[in-house]
Amino acid sequence: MAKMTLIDAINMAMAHELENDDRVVVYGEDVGVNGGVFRATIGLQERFGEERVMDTPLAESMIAGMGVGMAAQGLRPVGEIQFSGFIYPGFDQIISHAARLRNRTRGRMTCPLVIRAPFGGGIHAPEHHSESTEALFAHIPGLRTVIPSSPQRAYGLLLAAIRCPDPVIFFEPNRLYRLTKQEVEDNGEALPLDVCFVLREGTDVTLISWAPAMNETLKAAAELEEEGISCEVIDVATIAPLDMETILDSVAKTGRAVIVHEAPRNVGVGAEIAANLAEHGIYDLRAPIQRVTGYDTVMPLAKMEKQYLPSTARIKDAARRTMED
Amino acid sequence: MAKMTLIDAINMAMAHELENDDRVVVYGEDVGVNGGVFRATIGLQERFGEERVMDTPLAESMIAGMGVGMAAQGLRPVGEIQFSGFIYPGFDQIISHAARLRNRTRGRMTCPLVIRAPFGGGIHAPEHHSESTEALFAHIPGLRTVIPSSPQRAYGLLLAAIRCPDPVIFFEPNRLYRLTKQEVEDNGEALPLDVCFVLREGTDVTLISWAPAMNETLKAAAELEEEGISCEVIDVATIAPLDMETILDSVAKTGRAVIVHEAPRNVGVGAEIAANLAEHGIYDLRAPIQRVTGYDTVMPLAKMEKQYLPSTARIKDAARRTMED
Amino acid sequence: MKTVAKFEIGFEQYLDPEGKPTKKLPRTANKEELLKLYRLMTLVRIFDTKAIALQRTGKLGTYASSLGHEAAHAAIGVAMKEKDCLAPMYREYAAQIERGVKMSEILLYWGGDERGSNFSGPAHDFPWCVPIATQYLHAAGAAAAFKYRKEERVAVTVIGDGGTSEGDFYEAINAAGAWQLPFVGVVVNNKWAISVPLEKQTAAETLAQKGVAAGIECVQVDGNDIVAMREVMEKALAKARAGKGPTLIEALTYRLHDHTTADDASRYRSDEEVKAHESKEPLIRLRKYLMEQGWWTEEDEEKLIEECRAEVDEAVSEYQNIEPPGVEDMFDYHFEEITEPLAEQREVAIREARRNG
Amino acid sequence: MKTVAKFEIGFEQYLDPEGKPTKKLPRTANKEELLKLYRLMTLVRIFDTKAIALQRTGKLGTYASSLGHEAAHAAIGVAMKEKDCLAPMYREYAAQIERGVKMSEILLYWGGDERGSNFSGPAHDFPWCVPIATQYLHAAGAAAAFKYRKEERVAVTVIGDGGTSEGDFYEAINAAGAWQLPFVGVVVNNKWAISVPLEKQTAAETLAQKGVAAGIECVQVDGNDIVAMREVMEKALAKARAGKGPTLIEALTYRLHDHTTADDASRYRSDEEVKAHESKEPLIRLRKYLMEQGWWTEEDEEKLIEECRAEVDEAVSEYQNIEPPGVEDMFDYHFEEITEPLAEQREVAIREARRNG
Ligand SMILES: Cc1ncc(C[n+]2csc(CCOP(=O)(O)OP(=O)(O)O)c2C)c(N)n1
Ligand SMILES: Cc1ncc(C[n+]2csc(CCOP(=O)(O)OP(=O)(O)O)c2C)c(N)n1
Ligand SMILES: [Mg+2]
Ligand SMILES: [Mg+2]
Repeated sequence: MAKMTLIDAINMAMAHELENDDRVVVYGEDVGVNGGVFRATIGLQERFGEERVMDTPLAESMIAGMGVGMAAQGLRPVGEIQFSGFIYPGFDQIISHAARLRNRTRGRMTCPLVIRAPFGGGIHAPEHHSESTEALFAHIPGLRTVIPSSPQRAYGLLLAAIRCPDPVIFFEPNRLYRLTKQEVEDNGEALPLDVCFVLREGTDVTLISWAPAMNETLKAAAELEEEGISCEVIDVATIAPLDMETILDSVAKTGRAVIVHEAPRNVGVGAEIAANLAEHGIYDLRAPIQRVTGYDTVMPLAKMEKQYLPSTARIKDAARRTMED
Repeated sequence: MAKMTLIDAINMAMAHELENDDRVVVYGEDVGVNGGVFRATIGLQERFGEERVMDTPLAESMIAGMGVGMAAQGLRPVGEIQFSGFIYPGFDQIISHAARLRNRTRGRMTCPLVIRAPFGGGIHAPEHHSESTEALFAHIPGLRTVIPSSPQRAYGLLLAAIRCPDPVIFFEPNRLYRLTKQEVEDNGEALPLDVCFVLREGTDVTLISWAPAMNETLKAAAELEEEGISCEVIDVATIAPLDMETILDSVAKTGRAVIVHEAPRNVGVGAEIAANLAEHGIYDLRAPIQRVTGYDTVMPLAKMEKQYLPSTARIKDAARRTMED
Repeated sequence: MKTVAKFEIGFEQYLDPEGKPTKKLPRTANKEELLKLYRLMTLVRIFDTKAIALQRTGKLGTYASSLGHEAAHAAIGVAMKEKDCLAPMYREYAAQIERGVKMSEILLYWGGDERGSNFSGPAHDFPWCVPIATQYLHAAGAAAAFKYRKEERVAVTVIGDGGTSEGDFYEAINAAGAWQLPFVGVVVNNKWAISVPLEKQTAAETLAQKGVAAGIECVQVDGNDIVAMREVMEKALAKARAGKGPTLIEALTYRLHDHTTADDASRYRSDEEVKAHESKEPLIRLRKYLMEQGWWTEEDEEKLIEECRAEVDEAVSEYQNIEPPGVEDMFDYHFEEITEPLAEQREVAIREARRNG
Repeated sequence: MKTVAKFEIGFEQYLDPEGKPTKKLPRTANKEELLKLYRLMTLVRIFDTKAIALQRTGKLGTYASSLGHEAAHAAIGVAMKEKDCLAPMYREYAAQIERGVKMSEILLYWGGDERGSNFSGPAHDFPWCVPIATQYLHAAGAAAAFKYRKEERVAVTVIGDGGTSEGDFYEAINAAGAWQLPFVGVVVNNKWAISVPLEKQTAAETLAQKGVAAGIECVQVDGNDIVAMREVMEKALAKARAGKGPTLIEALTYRLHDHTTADDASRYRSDEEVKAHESKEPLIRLRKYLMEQGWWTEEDEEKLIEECRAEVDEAVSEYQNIEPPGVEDMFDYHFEEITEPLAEQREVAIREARRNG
């Protein structure tokens, strides 16, 4: 078993599917010779040819819309949007078609399309390169939204996304692309697309997070442990459909919940989780729910991004607040 | 004072601003001679000329993007998207530019743009003509989202939106366009853009709603009264920024909350309200919060839309459930 | 200044509005084929009248008429092979009927029932597409799939004059050109986009020339002349099938009815304008030609109309007798397997439906 | 087939790569103007080198070089009037500097500080625009505002070869045509969109011809020939200012550097290709011409380089001495008046910032 980074695992998952399923094609801006601006697709064109790993013209609505067309005609297209902040021109095709084709035709046509995009902040990139947009997709009926935060989960979830008979928005936290290495076996084993991951067991408070913020959340849990606060940590990962059962079970045990995400707070996915806890777990809650999120501001340029992102300190504060009540 | 419908009030507000502010222009698909497909702009081109009330080519990104350009250069453009389900191609311009221009230039440039669109279900329209999309906009920093649900509020809020120095998404519940009449004075008085409206006072449970669902919500309140359940009814109307104070005050009084909206539940605006109640009002809550919403399905075609939309019966059930605990 | 590129837009016509040949007709314009087309066009026209009547009497939702467009649509239908793929907009009934879609299914769709899009036409044909211009990208994607699998299949798509202002239209033809896809894009220029006339839509003299932007072949055709329309379609399809690249076809026609039954065109265009176009509509000219050839008589006409009426009536009663869908239909087609949260909501909706009887 | 429309794309050039006139130069190509342009182009090139060095040493974020594009950009800057409006993409520094944007502000922006976009250029100029092609619609909107107010002002916008594949580009030129707006769209064709070469971007032989789709005037120009580039810009601006409609200009040039400092072009294009273009770059040819005329010497060159270096160094130290923004800056420019929820978050952020020192 090889130790590898999250981006290596992404690459390995695509290679695995290209190898084993003729219907799989990888396409997008600069995914060919260049291997993508982050090198997620590196070596794939060389190995599988230009017909299966295709550079496209610069047009995101085209990437999404042609993806719908290819998927409806039996391919398993894996499209790349260069950064999640450039997915918006493709929004209409995703919401009006990818997410609806099966329902619209009562199952006659389907749309097994994956759209991958690097996601989130923290890499000092230029404007529009650091967006956290999961809430916009989680609200759309008919769509799955997935964000892995470790090499193993990246591999297993991407396999699952490509094999999924329905459309999947697959965001990759670019801040974690090369942060750590983990052993990942190229065994072709997919992970389920609708179950959260309990990364750490604990008894006092449940920390619920996903995407790059998992990094700070896990750090906070480790540091809080030293203070005597025992944290259960959940990586939501499969943002939609949302596995509330795992979250409710955990909060039933701990009685406290801190939700952490990078996206703006207002009408974020954190709100949905908090709402569910309030609806179904209210009698378990021993303290008000805490949300530690990005501010309701535009993602700032590099100089200020550290101040925007939920820090380990803010997460720890929130956890401590739940212990006060 | 004249009694008029909601759509008449919309028309009157635009006429008032066209009359009093040279910078105001109205533009969109079919807004000229045809007066818009619902007739919201009827008579405006005749009265103010083709230069101020302009038919555009069929392109929503263009409507949004040129709106940004016009607004940045000192106009007060009021663009119409023919139905809210066709706003998605303009999404990138709205999120990446309209909402960001002021922040991006640190106040050097601004974007006093209004985008109006008929909104919501219940009129047996064709596919894509009945969407409730407020959550997608409420999540965007730098944007205001407003949905009136009475002729008076339509007039006052649209005046405010047009005069607002920042971009406003203004959704008009087409099911209410001609449902009832109300006295509306053409007095040029705008309503505030960040305060909810308490439409009915009560003591047992707070019903929180907006947009066309206000209709069923008010009906439910009246019928529950007869059962001896006293409802306070809030029309959120200014969806973003959200006036939680009014809502929290009400729930502090009643101890119970039912949130009603037509949009899909998952990561809807109802989630944000519920999350806030759980965070800041948890010790006031005497029963779990209830959400009565559209299902997490694609808005169905006409034959099934009645079964999709939150009914008075479902709202009453939810209110009764809060009384059981 | 040196000239570095030159373009010409050709215009194709075989039958003038009087049904007189303007040049020698092509092989496909034989008796059998023309009669088949005439029957199809007549059927669709009678269907159209009936659908409007159903809407007026509350038995159908908003309906988009195809009155005046029959030749353009019929030619698309007959020129395509079953294995080709159609990505329509919303009013190309003649093309769809020719490809096997039932009239009752068309009514079902406009009656507000998704089951209409689970139609009897080729399973690989796309459903009606309301978000203007998006279907062009689906066709480009389909064409890419055919090319990838080395199948001799062509993706055909249709858009209106108004639709050519949308970004998706251009992105699709540009991609079709860049990848030399087996793609045929038809622009049905009926002069109006609801109330917006062509002059307000673009400064381009022709819509065919929009293909120049994509570097693809483009041609304008008299879309009311079924002979020309079919010929141009056949050529474009043959070219695409042979791997020689995409074509953009502008078909000139006129929308004789309101935009949809929710529209009232008298608000924005003159009776005279409509009248002037009535004489150029496609059925008249084909009938004149057929009669001139001695291939068609008044009796044939009457008989055909009766047959078509009967066929349409049958479709209507089929439509009206279809059992209404169950509320679970709203949930069951979002994912191959229903998700947990959706399954819970499905239960609620079923309970609700029972309560309301 | 009858021909119903014809188009020709012209190509403009005055100075060949050797700096030899290919025809009589226009009036604007006088000594004073050409020296001004040469200075501007030299300044920008030295700035560019410095910016890349700053990035390499961690003193600047990702930076998009303008190496090789100087003539196209400079011509845009000098041809425009102050009252005209520029909607740039992200690398047209020469145009912006000519319009008053400070080099320190350019560095501020790429250094990750929004205050760079609150620049000293005309307050009505748009900021840098990262979402490809969107700026074309802003320019069309600006032009509509000018036309509406009957001002003699022109909106100018710039896009790359890759950008011409985006829907917004077409929607903008189509609207500019339909409304005959005072709009000049420049396509700076530098042959590459990051790693995607022009041939993969489109089948169109020229990018100028994309204007045919919009029914607007379009022309191709040698974008490394400052004389031609300026002349074509001046003509388009004069036409637009006179209310005679928009123009699309394709400027042929070449991206000599990596796409940005985050890119490594050696991964996808050959040294030979780059070399072949180095000899055609814009400064060499203008310098040759100026020297040929006796308007420029080696000493002038050395002196200019020194002056420019000093100016750039000053800009760099200005950039490095700007106080970092306060965290409240993140909140204070979203609305004219901060909203209640945002004001609360602002307090949290300020507390956080204090805690972290
Ligand atoms: C993206 C989008 N915007 C707006 C509409 C509303 N709409 C429906 S049809 C139509 C006009 C279409 O005109 P054209 O493309 O010429 O086709 P025609 O109906 O004339 O055949 C409009 C604006 C829509 N369906 N989709
Ligand atoms: C909508 C959008 N998609 C993708 C990107 C990422 N991106 C930045 S520059 C670029 C290539 C642009 O090429 P071109 O238009 O030729 O301009 P050039 O950089 O060569 O001057 C891409 C794909 C973006 N900024 N915006
Ligand atoms: Mg039309
Ligand atoms: Mg380029």
